[in-house]
Amino acid sequence: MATAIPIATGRSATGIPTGKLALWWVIGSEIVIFGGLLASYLMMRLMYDSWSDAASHTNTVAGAINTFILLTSSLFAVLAHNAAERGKGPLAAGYLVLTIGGGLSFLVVKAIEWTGEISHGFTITTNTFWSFYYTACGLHGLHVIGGMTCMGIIAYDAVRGKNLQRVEYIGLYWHFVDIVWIFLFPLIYIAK
Amino acid sequence: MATQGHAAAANGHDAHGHGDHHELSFLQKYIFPLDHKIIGMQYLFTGIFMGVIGALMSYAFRMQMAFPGKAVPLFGLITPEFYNSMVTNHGSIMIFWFAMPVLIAAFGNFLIPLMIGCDDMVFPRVNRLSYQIFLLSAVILIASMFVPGGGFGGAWTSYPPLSASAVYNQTPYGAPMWLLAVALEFVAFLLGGINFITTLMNARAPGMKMYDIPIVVWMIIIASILFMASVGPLIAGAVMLLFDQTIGTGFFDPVRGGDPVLWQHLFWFFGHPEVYVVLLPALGIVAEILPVFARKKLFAYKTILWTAIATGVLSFVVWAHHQFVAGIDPRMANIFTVTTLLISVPITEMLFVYIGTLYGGSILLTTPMLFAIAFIAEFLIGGVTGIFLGASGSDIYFHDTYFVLAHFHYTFVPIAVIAVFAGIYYWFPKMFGRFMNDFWGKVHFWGTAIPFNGIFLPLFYTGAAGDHRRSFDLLNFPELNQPNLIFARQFATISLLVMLAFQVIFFINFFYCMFRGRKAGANPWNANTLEWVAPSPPPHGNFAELPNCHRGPYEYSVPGRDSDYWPQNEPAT
Amino acid sequence: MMESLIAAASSYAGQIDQVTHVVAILGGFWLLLAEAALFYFVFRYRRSRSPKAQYITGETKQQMKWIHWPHNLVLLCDIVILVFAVRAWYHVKQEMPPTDDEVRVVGHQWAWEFVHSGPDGKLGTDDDVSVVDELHLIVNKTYKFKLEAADVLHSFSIPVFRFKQDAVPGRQISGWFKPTKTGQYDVPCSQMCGIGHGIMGGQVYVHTPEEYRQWLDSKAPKSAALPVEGLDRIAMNQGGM
Amino acid sequence: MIKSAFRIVTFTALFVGFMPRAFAWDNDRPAELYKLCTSCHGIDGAGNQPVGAPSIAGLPEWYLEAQLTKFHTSVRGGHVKDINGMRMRPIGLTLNEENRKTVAKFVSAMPRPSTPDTVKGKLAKGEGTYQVCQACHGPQAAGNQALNAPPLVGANDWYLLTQLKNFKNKIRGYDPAKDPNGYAMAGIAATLDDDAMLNVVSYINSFKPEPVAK
Repeated sequence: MATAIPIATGRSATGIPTGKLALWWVIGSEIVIFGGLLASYLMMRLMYDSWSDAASHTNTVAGAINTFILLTSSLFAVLAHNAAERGKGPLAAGYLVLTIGGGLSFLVVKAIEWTGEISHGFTITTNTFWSFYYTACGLHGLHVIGGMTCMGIIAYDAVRGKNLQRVEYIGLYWHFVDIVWIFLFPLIYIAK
Repeated sequence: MATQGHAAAANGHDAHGHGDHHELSFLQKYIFPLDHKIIGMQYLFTGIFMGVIGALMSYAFRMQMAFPGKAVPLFGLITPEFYNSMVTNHGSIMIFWFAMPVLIAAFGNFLIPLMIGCDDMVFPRVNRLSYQIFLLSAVILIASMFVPGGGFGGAWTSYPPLSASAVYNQTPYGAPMWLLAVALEFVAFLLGGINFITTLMNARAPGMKMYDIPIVVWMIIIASILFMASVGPLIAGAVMLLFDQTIGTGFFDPVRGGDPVLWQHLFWFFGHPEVYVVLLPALGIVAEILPVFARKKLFAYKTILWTAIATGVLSFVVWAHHQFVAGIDPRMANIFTVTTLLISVPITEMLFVYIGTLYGGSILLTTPMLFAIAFIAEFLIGGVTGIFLGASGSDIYFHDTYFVLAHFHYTFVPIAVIAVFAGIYYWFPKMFGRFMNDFWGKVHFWGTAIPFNGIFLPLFYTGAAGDHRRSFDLLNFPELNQPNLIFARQFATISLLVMLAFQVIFFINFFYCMFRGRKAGANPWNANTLEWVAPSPPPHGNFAELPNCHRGPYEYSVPGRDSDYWPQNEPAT
Repeated sequence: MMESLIAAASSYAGQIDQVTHVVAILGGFWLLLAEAALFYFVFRYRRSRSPKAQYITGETKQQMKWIHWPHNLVLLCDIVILVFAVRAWYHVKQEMPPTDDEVRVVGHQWAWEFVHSGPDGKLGTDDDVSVVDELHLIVNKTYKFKLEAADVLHSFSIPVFRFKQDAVPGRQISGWFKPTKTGQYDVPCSQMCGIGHGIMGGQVYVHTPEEYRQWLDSKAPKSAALPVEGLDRIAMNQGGM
Repeated sequence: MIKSAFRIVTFTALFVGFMPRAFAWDNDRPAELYKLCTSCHGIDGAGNQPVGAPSIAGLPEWYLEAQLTKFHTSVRGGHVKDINGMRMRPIGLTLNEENRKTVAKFVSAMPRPSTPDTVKGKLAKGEGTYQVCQACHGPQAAGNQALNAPPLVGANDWYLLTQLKNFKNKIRGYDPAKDPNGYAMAGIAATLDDDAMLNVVSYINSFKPEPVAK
């Protein structure tokens, strides 16, 4: 492919780097997607009291562990950003790998949790609460997987000291994924 | 296009690190392009192709309405499910695969970098990806009409439970494919929209301030933001509905604790801003054309901009006027009547401003100008008839009649057809370096504008007399089989045939002039905005030297100057 | 204006038509004014007559008053429309006047089921008369309807009554109407409900009380006797049950 | 070159996209009319149980026409409990007499599809019960036009069961004036209880459809 990089990419009329600006808009559009899903969930939750019975079967401990894991991994993302700011690519990559490890453990805990629930007969078609549970957590899980994939690519670059600014962007995205979970956890696990 | 300009582009760009320009292969240049103009063209041609399909569908079901039960040439006998699937897909195609790609993606891609004076989008590869996802969605949609059971037939709003279960809609494959196509299309436009917004925010030419940005760019950006802010809930809803259809969840199934009205809220929370998503770029195109051919500064630039933003914000709080009689709490209807009538205020103001622009001008009625004026004239009718539906009291009667249909076609046809034609005739010299034939353009104009009224004025009449929408045959309703109503339906259909026939002239004109038309210079209309600084057609990299911006885009007939225009890039002397 | 297109046969049809007329007059006035201004400007300031354009920015107060004043008047018209619209809406959808009788309406794919309360005037009793696609009413009596849907969304619409309400599965929606003219009118379904949507539609028969009585008598439960009583025993014997 | 390639691609796509429809226009009217039925009864006329559409292909022409006429006049599908009938009725309403004849002829010429067994009853008892049916429907359930009795062999068993119940519950054939044949059948069905219906339908299932000479 043509390798010429358009001048447009280098311009910054707002003073914010283009990549970061775009990332904020991505996060903005993601917020409305999750917002729509959670608003629907809340609306129906308030309509039907019976959902609290279904919700009492969720595994709060697993949820709490996952919250802790995600928060820790966010901390590593911050450390990675810090390292990248100082130009230490390999260190940043190391922290990113730790963050990916956090995401991975999150998914493992999630998998164990879901296995337990499915073996107890709570599948996505059981009732609307469980449909929301699997849809919302599944959508969030996809974002975790997507974030981890991007992070892997960025860590690969960062070891070679390339595109270090991206470490900050993926960190932002990871915080967003984290915050979505912070909303999901009380709404789905704690509210009984 | 754009082969001869390469050398110049390469020269101009060397200084900026564009060293290794080389000839691109056909595949690189036209199939997997990174150039915003080619991607814009891809959107334009795909959109027009889909538009033709949508128009042929309208031919099928209008023939059925006018001559029920007769075999329709090219289509055969129209069965009810075929009729429903035509109606559904006509609506979806015209809005999601014709109006949006052409108005936002095609004009946005082509115009934004040129008008803000830079060489490309900030994310060329995201741009290409967005088109490819869009193309995939279009392919899925077309394929959905040829699967067993046929295309989805539950209306473009796809209200569950009808859309949620094949037992009700009898399209086990068509419905999920339709939904998947719509969801993919949304993703494509989210990617495109992010690219547009970031490009405008960061890549403007030096010196271009907020009020120096051409209105059409503003409008496309506001539309992109509106789209981005409104589509999220519907994407979530689409996932939920897709699960309902395919794996048997019950989000919208009342038997299993779901709520069908929830979908309506999710849909219309997106659906109403969507109207403004396509309306604003069309208004922007008209705002570019009026000053050029009236040789006059746009009346109250800031008012237009701020009314557009106000309309956009208000459009988020009016959605339930689509649901007055849908089983929502009747008290809610009062609130939404207020907001709906309120939204007429900024739109009225904007249209008054457009009319005001013509005052004291020196108007040359070229083809694009005719289309632009027709846009205002027709859109006014669409706007005023909307009040019948926004006022809750009369909506009880008019809801879901042909009156609604005629109303929104009086808004969407000016938007997606008349304004698009205006834009194509106006920017054609920039796109292909040649003029379109003005005489045949005018023939096409009259052949579009007059039959258009011939189609939808009778439908206002039948709608007010009680014709309800999406019926494939009215034989069960004696009240609706009076001779005057039948005549009105036939009149509308024949007008449609005339209008479709005149579009052939456009296509011949378009493709002939693409290769054989009269050559146009860089600035054939003597316009101010930056895209006319670049050569026609602009080469890869657009400008020989990237322009700086010195003034607003509409400085026409400034007193004390010899020429009646003052390009944005010309330094003040 | 509306009545020349379609008969008005309910107590509130006139009020809804009134809203339509108010919108038509006010909206029509502004539409004509705007179109007239548009075409006058196009004609008056054509290139051949006005070769040199004026330079008007439209940013001064003096110039903007030409926009602001019409636009304030439009706002005023909006308020007038709002008052009429909300009054009609409130009367039709939010009020529930004392009613004389009840009907239950169930939307099926693709037919209306109308459950009349029968001679006793109460729903849910044995003498309910339930028919497909025929709604029988007595003129000048106020009816409360209970609207349901059996499968998908439907919309219970009686154009001559200027009345419409969607039927939502899982809900029962109540409302009222009062027919004021005898005759036979269409009851289409006006919400997409599947393949047969276009043909789904019943008739409402607005009767005088005498006619209604006749109809009700004709619907009196038929004798339960079946034509071939004897076969019962044969089957029992041969089937060995 | 590129431009003409572009043009060729566009027009080919347009042409190919609409070719199937364009050819369908030249088809004969019966096949066109049958498209009306396909969304529920299927392209092969084998029916679709979830939407309540029975197998119709290969039924005798007279029977199909009679039933279409009943749907057209709301004799069938005019009862509030007849959910599937209410779905068929609007389709019947759209067909005038000529179209009913045409489509009935077309459907009767289609090969009779095999139907899966979905109900399970006691064959021996069913055989006993079938003696009542035999008089009209024939020993092999092949039907008898003279007595207005349709063939039952090869019909969907779930459909037979539903119809028996409909007859018994006065949902079908309840009006002696409009539907005398149905009324006669209703009298028979009224004598059967749920078990007997199950048994007799299973028994009818056991018949082998005779290879019909066409």
